[in-house]
Amino acid sequence: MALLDLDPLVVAAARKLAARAAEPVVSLAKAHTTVAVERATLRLAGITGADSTHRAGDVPWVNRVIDTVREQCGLEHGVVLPAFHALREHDLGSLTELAEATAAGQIQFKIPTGKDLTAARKASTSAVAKGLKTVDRNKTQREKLVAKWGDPAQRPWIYLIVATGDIDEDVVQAQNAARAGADVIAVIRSTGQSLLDYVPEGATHHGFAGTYATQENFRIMRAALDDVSKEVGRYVRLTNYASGLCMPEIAVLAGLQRLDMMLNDSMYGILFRDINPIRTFVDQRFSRQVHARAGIIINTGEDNYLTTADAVDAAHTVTVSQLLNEHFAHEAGLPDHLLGLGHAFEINPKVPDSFRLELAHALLARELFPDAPLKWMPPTKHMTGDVFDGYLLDGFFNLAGVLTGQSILLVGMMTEAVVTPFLSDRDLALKNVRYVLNAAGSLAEDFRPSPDGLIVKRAHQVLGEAVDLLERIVDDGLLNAIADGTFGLMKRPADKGKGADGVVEKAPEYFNPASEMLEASDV
Amino acid sequence: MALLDLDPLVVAAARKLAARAAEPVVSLAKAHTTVAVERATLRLAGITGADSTHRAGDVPWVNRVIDTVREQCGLEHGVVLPAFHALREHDLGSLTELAEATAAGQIQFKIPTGKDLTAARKASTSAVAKGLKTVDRNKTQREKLVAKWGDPAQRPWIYLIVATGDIDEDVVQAQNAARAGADVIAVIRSTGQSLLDYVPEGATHHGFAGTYATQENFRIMRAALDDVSKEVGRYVRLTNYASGLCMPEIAVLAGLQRLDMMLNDSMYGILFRDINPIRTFVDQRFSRQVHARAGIIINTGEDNYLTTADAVDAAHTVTVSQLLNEHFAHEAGLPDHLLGLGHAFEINPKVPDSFRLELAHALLARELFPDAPLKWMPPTKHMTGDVFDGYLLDGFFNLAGVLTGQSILLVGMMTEAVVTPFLSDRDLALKNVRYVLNAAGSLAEDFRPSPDGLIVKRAHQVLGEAVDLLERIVDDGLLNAIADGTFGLMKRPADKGKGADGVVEKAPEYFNPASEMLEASDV
Amino acid sequence: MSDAKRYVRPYGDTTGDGMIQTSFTLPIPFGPKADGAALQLANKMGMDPAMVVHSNPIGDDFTFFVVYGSVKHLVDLDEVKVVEREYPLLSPSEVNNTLKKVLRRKLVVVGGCIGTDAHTVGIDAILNIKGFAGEKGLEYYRELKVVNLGAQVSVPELVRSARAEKADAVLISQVVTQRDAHILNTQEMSAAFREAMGDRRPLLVAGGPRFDPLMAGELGVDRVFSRGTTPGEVASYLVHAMQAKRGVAA
Amino acid sequence: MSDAKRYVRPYGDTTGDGMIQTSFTLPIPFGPKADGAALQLANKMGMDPAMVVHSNPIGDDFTFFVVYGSVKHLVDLDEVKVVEREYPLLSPSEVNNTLKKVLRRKLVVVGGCIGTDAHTVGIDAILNIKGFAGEKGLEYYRELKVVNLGAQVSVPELVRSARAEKADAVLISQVVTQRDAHILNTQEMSAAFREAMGDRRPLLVAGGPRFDPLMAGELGVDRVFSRGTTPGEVASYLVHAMQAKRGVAA
Ligand code: B12
Ligand code: B12
Ligand SMILES: Cc1ncc(COP(=O)(O)O)c(C=O)c1O
Ligand SMILES: Cc1ncc(COP(=O)(O)O)c(C=O)c1O
Repeated sequence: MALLDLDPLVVAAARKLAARAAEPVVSLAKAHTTVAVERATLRLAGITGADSTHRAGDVPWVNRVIDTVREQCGLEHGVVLPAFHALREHDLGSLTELAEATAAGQIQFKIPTGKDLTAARKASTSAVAKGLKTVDRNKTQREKLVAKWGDPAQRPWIYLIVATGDIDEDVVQAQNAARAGADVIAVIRSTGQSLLDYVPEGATHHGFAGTYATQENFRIMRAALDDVSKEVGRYVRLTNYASGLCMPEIAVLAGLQRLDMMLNDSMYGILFRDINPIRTFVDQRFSRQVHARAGIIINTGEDNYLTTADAVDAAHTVTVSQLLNEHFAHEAGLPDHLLGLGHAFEINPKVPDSFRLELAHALLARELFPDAPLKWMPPTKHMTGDVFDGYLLDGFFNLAGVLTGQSILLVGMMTEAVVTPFLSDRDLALKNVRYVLNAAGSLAEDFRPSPDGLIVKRAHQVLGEAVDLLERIVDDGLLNAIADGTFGLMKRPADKGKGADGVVEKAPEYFNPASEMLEASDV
Repeated sequence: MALLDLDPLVVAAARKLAARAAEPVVSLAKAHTTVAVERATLRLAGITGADSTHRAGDVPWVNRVIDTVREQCGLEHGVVLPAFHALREHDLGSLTELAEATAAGQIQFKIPTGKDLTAARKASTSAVAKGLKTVDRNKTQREKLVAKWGDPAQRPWIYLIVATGDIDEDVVQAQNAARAGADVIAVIRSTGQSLLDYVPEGATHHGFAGTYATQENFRIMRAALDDVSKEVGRYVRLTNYASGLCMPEIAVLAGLQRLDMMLNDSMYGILFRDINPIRTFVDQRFSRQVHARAGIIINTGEDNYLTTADAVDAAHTVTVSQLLNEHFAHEAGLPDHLLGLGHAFEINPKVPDSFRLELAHALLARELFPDAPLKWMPPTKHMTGDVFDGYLLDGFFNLAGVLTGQSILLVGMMTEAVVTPFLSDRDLALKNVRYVLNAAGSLAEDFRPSPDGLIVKRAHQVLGEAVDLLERIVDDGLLNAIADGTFGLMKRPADKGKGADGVVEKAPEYFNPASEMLEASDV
Repeated sequence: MSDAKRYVRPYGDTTGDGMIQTSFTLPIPFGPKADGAALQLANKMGMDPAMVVHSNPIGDDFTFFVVYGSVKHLVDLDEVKVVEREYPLLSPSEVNNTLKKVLRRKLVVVGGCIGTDAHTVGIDAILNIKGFAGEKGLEYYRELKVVNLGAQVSVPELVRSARAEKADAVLISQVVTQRDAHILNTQEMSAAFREAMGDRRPLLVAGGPRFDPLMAGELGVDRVFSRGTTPGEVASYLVHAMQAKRGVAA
Repeated sequence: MSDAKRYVRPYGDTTGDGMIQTSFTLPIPFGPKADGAALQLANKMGMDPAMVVHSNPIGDDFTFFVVYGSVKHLVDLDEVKVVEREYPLLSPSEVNNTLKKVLRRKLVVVGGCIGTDAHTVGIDAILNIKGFAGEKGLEYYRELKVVNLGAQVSVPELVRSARAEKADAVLISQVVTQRDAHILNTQEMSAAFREAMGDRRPLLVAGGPRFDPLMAGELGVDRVFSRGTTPGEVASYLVHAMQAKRGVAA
């Protein structure tokens, strides 16, 4: 039941504007590849492992190959043609052997032609298809396990973060959290990782304020959650981060290890990690195609805007970004039920009527995206070291979540302003959620914003401001809007930012079997 | 705006039943006096001080006089006739001198007759009138100060407890609480006091879990609150307890020292202090007449039932008791705007929909007593040593208060299950209240219980059960109902309990100028 | 258990990190100096490093603090003192049967809240049929005679009743603890029984949420029960204690 | 101040009661033994008496506790160490005028979040015009040239920029503290400047919510600012430090 009485024409207009604003960026994304997209493709084709003899520490084999290919014959044709050609030419058993030979300086990459080209296309296509089959199998396996163990009994799903930096401690905390009621576990990444232009290898134990996202860590945690899912009798989902310079690769690893949700935003890397805008848009498109194939729910990052901008002043930028994220996601093949669009409870609690304003914003998102599994983020910016105050604020956040029908509730921690969560913080936070869901879970039945009241007016106002802003973005171009600090007050020019040198314009003969198969699977 | 759609005929029927149930008890109350009523009368007539030479510690002079009068000529005629006769006979300057002479064994009391009777009547009437004039002056003074400093800016009024046991520490805490936002300060009494058959004297420093209610402590605290009222620019009200064996006397002291609210319940002493029912009903009637005269808001004690009985099972007993308290109060001359009828947030938080059930109960009270300044009591029974949990529960209590338009909010403390409140507990509790009032104070606008929903159904059910119970009480008699454990599961037979020997049937010639003047001032 | 498990430290998010939270008020005005004072206190408590993560004034003269940090202390599990239940938990019928055998009459229990304490819910939970946590109270036991004196029972009254009823066991409850009321009242009670009856005094049992079971000696009673006690535990203890008194093997 | 005020204790509801609250988790299973362990820890922290007022299991291997009690420690106010502001708070125009007189050129400030830290809100609050708590940031000061390098600046990059800009002062921010990242990064930074420039290094200022201002020495920087810092405080400090460097009396 719609409570806000939004005008369907205005809503449709907003969607159309978002599509128009996104269009030029989609074209750009289609016209380019990146080192990360190519690495992701080779990972799908089966490359694994790292060069542990390198003096800079473990360098993944895939990076050695891509870097050498790029040096020797460029990436505008894609990596698979030179790579699979070399494989056949040198009669090597696997891409990993190829990488070893590459590191030993034994390989000279080149773009094959004629029959060689046909052979390389075929070999690479069948290798990538194998990778995608694993992704498909994992999707089916997830569906089976959900059927067997069941989904959470309630909405919102309860989403909890672990962040010890050590995968083994993470496992302890994640399993305990699941036992205590968590439906989704997110393993936060080490602070530095998003700017690494490679994915670390193996089980790791020394992250800072988070644990490295590695294929092995993914495997360990998914296995641990399978164990505990069986125990608690519901399928506990696993989340990680496909953001940063390795977005496409991590998306692939998530598909290979049956992760269930991934943080994946079309602009987060640009705004909050100062990653080059073109790089980000190219990477996000590929990564979303992979997520679509894997049946992975993406979580977008609009909550972040409200940590740098004011949550009341910038409320409409959240709406605009949600509409953009929705469009980019649809374009990449993600259906509504995989769109965990983000928003957050970040209004300064000292603002009069702050709770009602939160309800207005949350309800607007709910009614704009009725079929999306919205992800509702807790207060962070206005949390202080007063952990009692914080515990209360989190309770009201939980209440806003149930009153406005949010889908995924990221559980707030009373120590938000202090430390990454203690074991006990998580336990207390879950008690908080349980109380609110049990005591007031169905209060929405009695929540009827008065038709001319503050909540309805505010929601209409925010939607109106969002439409205005979208019009301006259509006029100026999205890249310029980003350069001007429209989102989160961060100014990010299109030609600046990290990882720009990893962007490559595709040649007409560019070939990437992964892209082809993924575009084909889009609806 | 009525949200529950209560049937006015049912409500009227409930009130009529309550009046019928109360009737026999009112007759009993009119037919008796008690040692406490007589002491209260002498206090109004001006007696003060204590016999500090007595071996059992300070014994108030008024107790010495009453006890001796009772011994020598009984109390069925009231104390003033023998007392004022003796005063004139011995040519003493004041009642206090009379008391000294009594203690020294120099007085032989008797009931005067003829001219002596007339003289004693006259002298006592004028002495009591003087006392009542002080009470009246305090009422006027309160009105003046409220006009000058103002009432709280918001509803509900914020009501805070101090309970150090030491009046000097209480002052520190009360003033700080007022600065932090308290509108009403209640000084909790020492555990033992309600069973003392005298009122202690002077400033006290050694209460257990509360501070003795004494005239001097009242004066000290009211003066301290006047100071801080001026500072904060609003009149901060003072509350104490007129319950226990000295209910009428403490009511008088409250009137003499300009207290603003008093805990005063028609049955609390019976149920929770095992005080004799007749004693209590006589004492409460007189004390309420005094409160009415003094313009003091009474606070009834229905919250207590829910600490011994279950808050869901016994919800209707709260309603019944409120209706009885209302009737007894009206009968004693208290208008609706002085009826702080009590109720509480005491449902086990583990009960499904507990918060919505609380809303149902709170709204029922609100709509049954639209003009009464309802007093909304926080969770206590289900508070545990988990202070974080408790802080959250208190937040939801505050929210229920604003959603249902409660008038006086007794602020819950996170340490409820641990200690009497720390200074910091009160400060944190006020932060909690401020957040809820500021952030969600006007959310009631959006709270519209669904017409066939849980809340409306539950409220109707409780009212129905209350009417049924009242019918049974009318049939069996209120005293029998109390004896059977109807309220708070406490069984209290009419002929048992403490203080029974202090009840005296009035002689036809009984004379009490206070009662006469107070009855006259009733409307 | 391995040696490693003999010593433990508080756990924040990593084994051995020692992390704890604490909050308190100091009677000094808000400001950097106050934060420094809070840090000093935290250090004295063994927190190092300690972070004052929040402070706010309470009026002009007080400051409230929240401090997080790592305590250096080790908990030595071998040194932990607890009152272990030294008797088996019996079902009501086992209690009844054993008492019948040992005593051949009903065991008389007198109970109440002493001093000015009027919190009867706890002792009622133990004594009344209704019971606690799904277990029936002592009144339900056929072989127990329960006399519940209720609230605010004075010590002389209690001794008198215990005598009159020929009580085998006296159970008292204390909930109010401000200014150590619970301790003083209980000591007064046990002293009165010692004085009045010497060695022939009944079994004395004290209960209440803030008692430490280790305090029995100090309080002069035979056994102390704390928060969360169930009637079954108390009944089983009574059986055990009666057997011990009579020298019957358990 | 009287002598009585030299020593203070925590205040619950009575002067001198010493009451504090604490909560923590121990890696041991829930039960009476765990409560005893919590009590032992509280005692080691100086709480006596201590009450375990709440405990609950977290999974099979951990127990969470809330403990209240009285700590015996005294806080000695004379021994409290704080970094007192050793300079006057200046208005923006005072800052500008003084700098103009002392330097005859703009003072160059280079700032950023170093290491992998990307929390720019804090340093932006100090540097950007928008400012903090109603005060404008350093960019607003006419006589300051501010170069804000943003987030995740590596130490070599920072040193390079400081050199290129001829920075008088380098301001770095550290918000992430897990595994002491803030301390290690800041020490790495100050060491790099020492190595690269020796005594001619710019003024080094570190800021972030979990720094203790007493740590400047340990960190190898000239000044440390913590939570709640305002731009005016930083500007005033810079003036003071430049004057001190040039030997000008304040
Ligand atoms: C209910 C209640 C009341 C009711 C009591 C009704 C009644 N007939 O009992 C009413 C409303 C009347 C009341 C009044 C007061 N109360 Co009161 N009350 C509470 C409350 C909310 C719950 C206590 C309770 O019933 N717990 C449930 C029972 C089942 O638990 P329990 O008592 O711990 O009992 C268990 C065990 O301890 C054990 N046990 C207990 N006794 C015994 C005895 C034996 C022999 C054995 C074997 C076991 C045993 O077994 C029980 C079952 O497991 C607490 C706060 C809280 N949430 O704890 C405050 C609390 C106990 N009250 C308190 C106070 C101060 C008062 C007053 C003094 C306030 C005042 N000045 O007016 C008054 C006066 C009471 C008096 N003279 O004693 C304080 C005590 C502070 C302190 N630590 O000193 C508390 C903690 C609230 C607070 N933070 O201020 N109160
Ligand atoms: C906003 C925020 C973010 C934003 C940052 C946006 C941005 N561009 O800055 C986003 C969403 C991107 C983010 C991301 C992360 N965050 Co963050 N974040 C916060 C949050 C909510 C608020 C911080 C803030 O802005 N405070 C407001 C400013 C004004 O205060 P301040 O920084 O203290 O600054 C003041 C003073 O300290 C001082 N000051 C600060 N710096 C300097 C420098 C100088 C020279 C001077 C003089 C003064 C000074 O002056 C300022 C004004 O008074 C805190 C939680 C909280 N409530 O504190 C978590 C928090 C800081 N984040 C945390 C973490 C772990 C992360 C992540 C690493 C999580 C992850 N693994 O993904 C990521 C990655 C970030 C990274 N690589 O560093 C942790 C750090 C834990 C710890 N103690 O180690 C916190 C505490 C949350 C938590 N409990 O887990 N975060
Ligand atoms: C969309 C998105 N990606 C990633 C992150 C995490 O940051 P990092 O890229 O540093 O791992 C966040 C932050 O919460 C986010 O919202
Ligand atoms: C109506 C009423 N009177 C008095 C009291 C206080 O108890 P006591 O009579 O022990 O002071 C209460 C308890 O809160 C109460 O509700």
